Amino acid sequence: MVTLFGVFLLTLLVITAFGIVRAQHLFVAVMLSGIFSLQMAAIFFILDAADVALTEAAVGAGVATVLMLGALALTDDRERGPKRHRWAPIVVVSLTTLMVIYATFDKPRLGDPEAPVHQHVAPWYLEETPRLIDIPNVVTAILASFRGYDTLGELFVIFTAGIGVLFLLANPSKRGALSLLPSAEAEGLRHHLVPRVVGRLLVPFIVLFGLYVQFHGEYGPGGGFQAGALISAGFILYALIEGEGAALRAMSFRLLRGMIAGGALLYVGVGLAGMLLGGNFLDYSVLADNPIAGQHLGIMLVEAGVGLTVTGTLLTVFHAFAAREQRR
Amino acid sequence: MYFAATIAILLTMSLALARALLGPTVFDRVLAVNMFGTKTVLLLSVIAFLYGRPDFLDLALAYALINFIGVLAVLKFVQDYMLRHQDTDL
Amino acid sequence: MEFLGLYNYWVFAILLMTGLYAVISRANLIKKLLGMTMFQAAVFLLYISMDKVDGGTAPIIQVGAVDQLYSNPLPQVLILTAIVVGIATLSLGLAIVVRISETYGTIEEGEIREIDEE
Amino acid sequence: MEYAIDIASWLLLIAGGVFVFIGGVGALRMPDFYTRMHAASLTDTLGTILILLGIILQAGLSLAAIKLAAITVFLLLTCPTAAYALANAARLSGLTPERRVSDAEET
Repeated sequence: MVTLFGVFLLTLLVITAFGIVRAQHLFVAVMLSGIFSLQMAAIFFILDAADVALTEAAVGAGVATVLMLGALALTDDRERGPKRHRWAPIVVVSLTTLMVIYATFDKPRLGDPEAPVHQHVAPWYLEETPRLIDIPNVVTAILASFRGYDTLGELFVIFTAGIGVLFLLANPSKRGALSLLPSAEAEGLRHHLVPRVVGRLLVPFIVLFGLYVQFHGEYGPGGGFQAGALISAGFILYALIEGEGAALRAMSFRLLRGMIAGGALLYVGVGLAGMLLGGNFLDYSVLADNPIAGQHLGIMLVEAGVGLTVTGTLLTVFHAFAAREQRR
Repeated sequence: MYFAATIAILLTMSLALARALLGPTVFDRVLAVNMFGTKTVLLLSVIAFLYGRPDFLDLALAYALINFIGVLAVLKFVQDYMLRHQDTDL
Repeated sequence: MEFLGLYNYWVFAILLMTGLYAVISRANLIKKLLGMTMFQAAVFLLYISMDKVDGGTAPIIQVGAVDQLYSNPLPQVLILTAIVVGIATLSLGLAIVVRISETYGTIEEGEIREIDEE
Repeated sequence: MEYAIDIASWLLLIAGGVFVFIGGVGALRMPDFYTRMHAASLTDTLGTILILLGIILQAGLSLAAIKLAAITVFLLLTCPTAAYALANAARLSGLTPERRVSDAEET
């Protein structure tokens, strides 16, 4: 029965995708991609991926729409190119779709326990996590400990993207340093009473929930990536209702920059500390007296580093778009 | 009995999607997104119990907390848009 | 029910190619970025579809559960980080589009090429 | 006692499902934007409360029940706010409610 629910949602997903491609008005396309993200989160949840669904929820609902709208405000909200559909791409794309579908007939069906993907390394992770790391959430264990290198690489991609956006959009100040120039006229929605009262009430809860997700990530769905997106959603809400100036006073650009670099440094630092104490890079078992306590400490610090960098990057990007808007 | 509620929610989701695709104004689409958001919160809570893993309610809680940020962003977008182009409709 | 076992992968194929269609045939740069996001989402769907095990539950080990099957945690780890990386790269792409729009006054591919050729 | 709670929660879930569905139909069938918003937000709130209450009864006294109660409270705060913001945005952009009925009365 739940499989049928999944099939239904997947069908809706395809319809939404066609809608996004067809929409001439980019604002409409952005709204439809909001629906797309909600459907993706529900499908992830049905497919047993609670952590992934939480990430999609935090990113898709809180950050993605706001960023896309910020970009639309700076460019053009309508597609002005030729409206006709060209035949060559349609033919190529349809043929490729049929080929990919033909290729799927060799794949094991959904949920097959005999599928090759479940045979090799995954059972090892599931069996050894309680013994080696002893935290309930296997996803967090793999993310932060077993595949720590991989996550470090991902973190540096986010770090680089944040720096890149700053170089492209932030305004050079007098001394040549980049800044985000909060201007006095940035009102936000300050004269709308209802969103302001409710928003001010909710911001602390969102940040608190973000911190819960950050530090509860070893026991339930959560971790640095989700928490970073949630906390930045909270501050974006604050910036929307009180104006960017107020948000930058609460969390200054300097602090955000420090968070972006500090999170990545914390991650690398934990790895180096492991090396100094006689283990390998990102080997946490040497961090404390017994290996399991060391793993717990290492995972907590690494997740904190991830959370700092993600929060810093997403908020910096948001402020960069918003500050650009006011300069026009 | 969770199934009945799930089916009702899924049907409502498809109705909301129809509204999002039909329009006609852009605000109808924003309304549909918002409806879809609350329906997703319900769907996630119901399915968490259907699966017997109530500890996954965190997800629904996350959506309940931050789903309306998108609508506030739309309000701000429209407000700025009307300031800039006073003559044209969105 | 048996024939629905591959439905996820068919949807993956359709989404992938719909995203590709938006990238290669639409002239608007933001539309291209949306197509890219959709392409990305299709890949996420492929990975997450592979993690499901019949009768399994999310890979968070429950206290006291014996002989409980768990879904495969590895694809989830890969996709979890990829989603956040996706939004970071999307914002970088949007920043480039904003700068293009400020320099050329348009975000349509054809018009940008015309201005370049002048 | 068990049965009573089960039956109560089933009734709540079914009633909630019906209300949610009515809200969806209203959002699809009403003639203009403001009436659609009215249909969607009003029945949405009631349907949401009923469904979540139904699940709370099933959850009993546990952490899950507290989380569900929190979800209910947050939805009750955010849904009307979103509706306010949306109506405000629509009004700002110059969208006026259709007045077909009163026009017909005048002529």
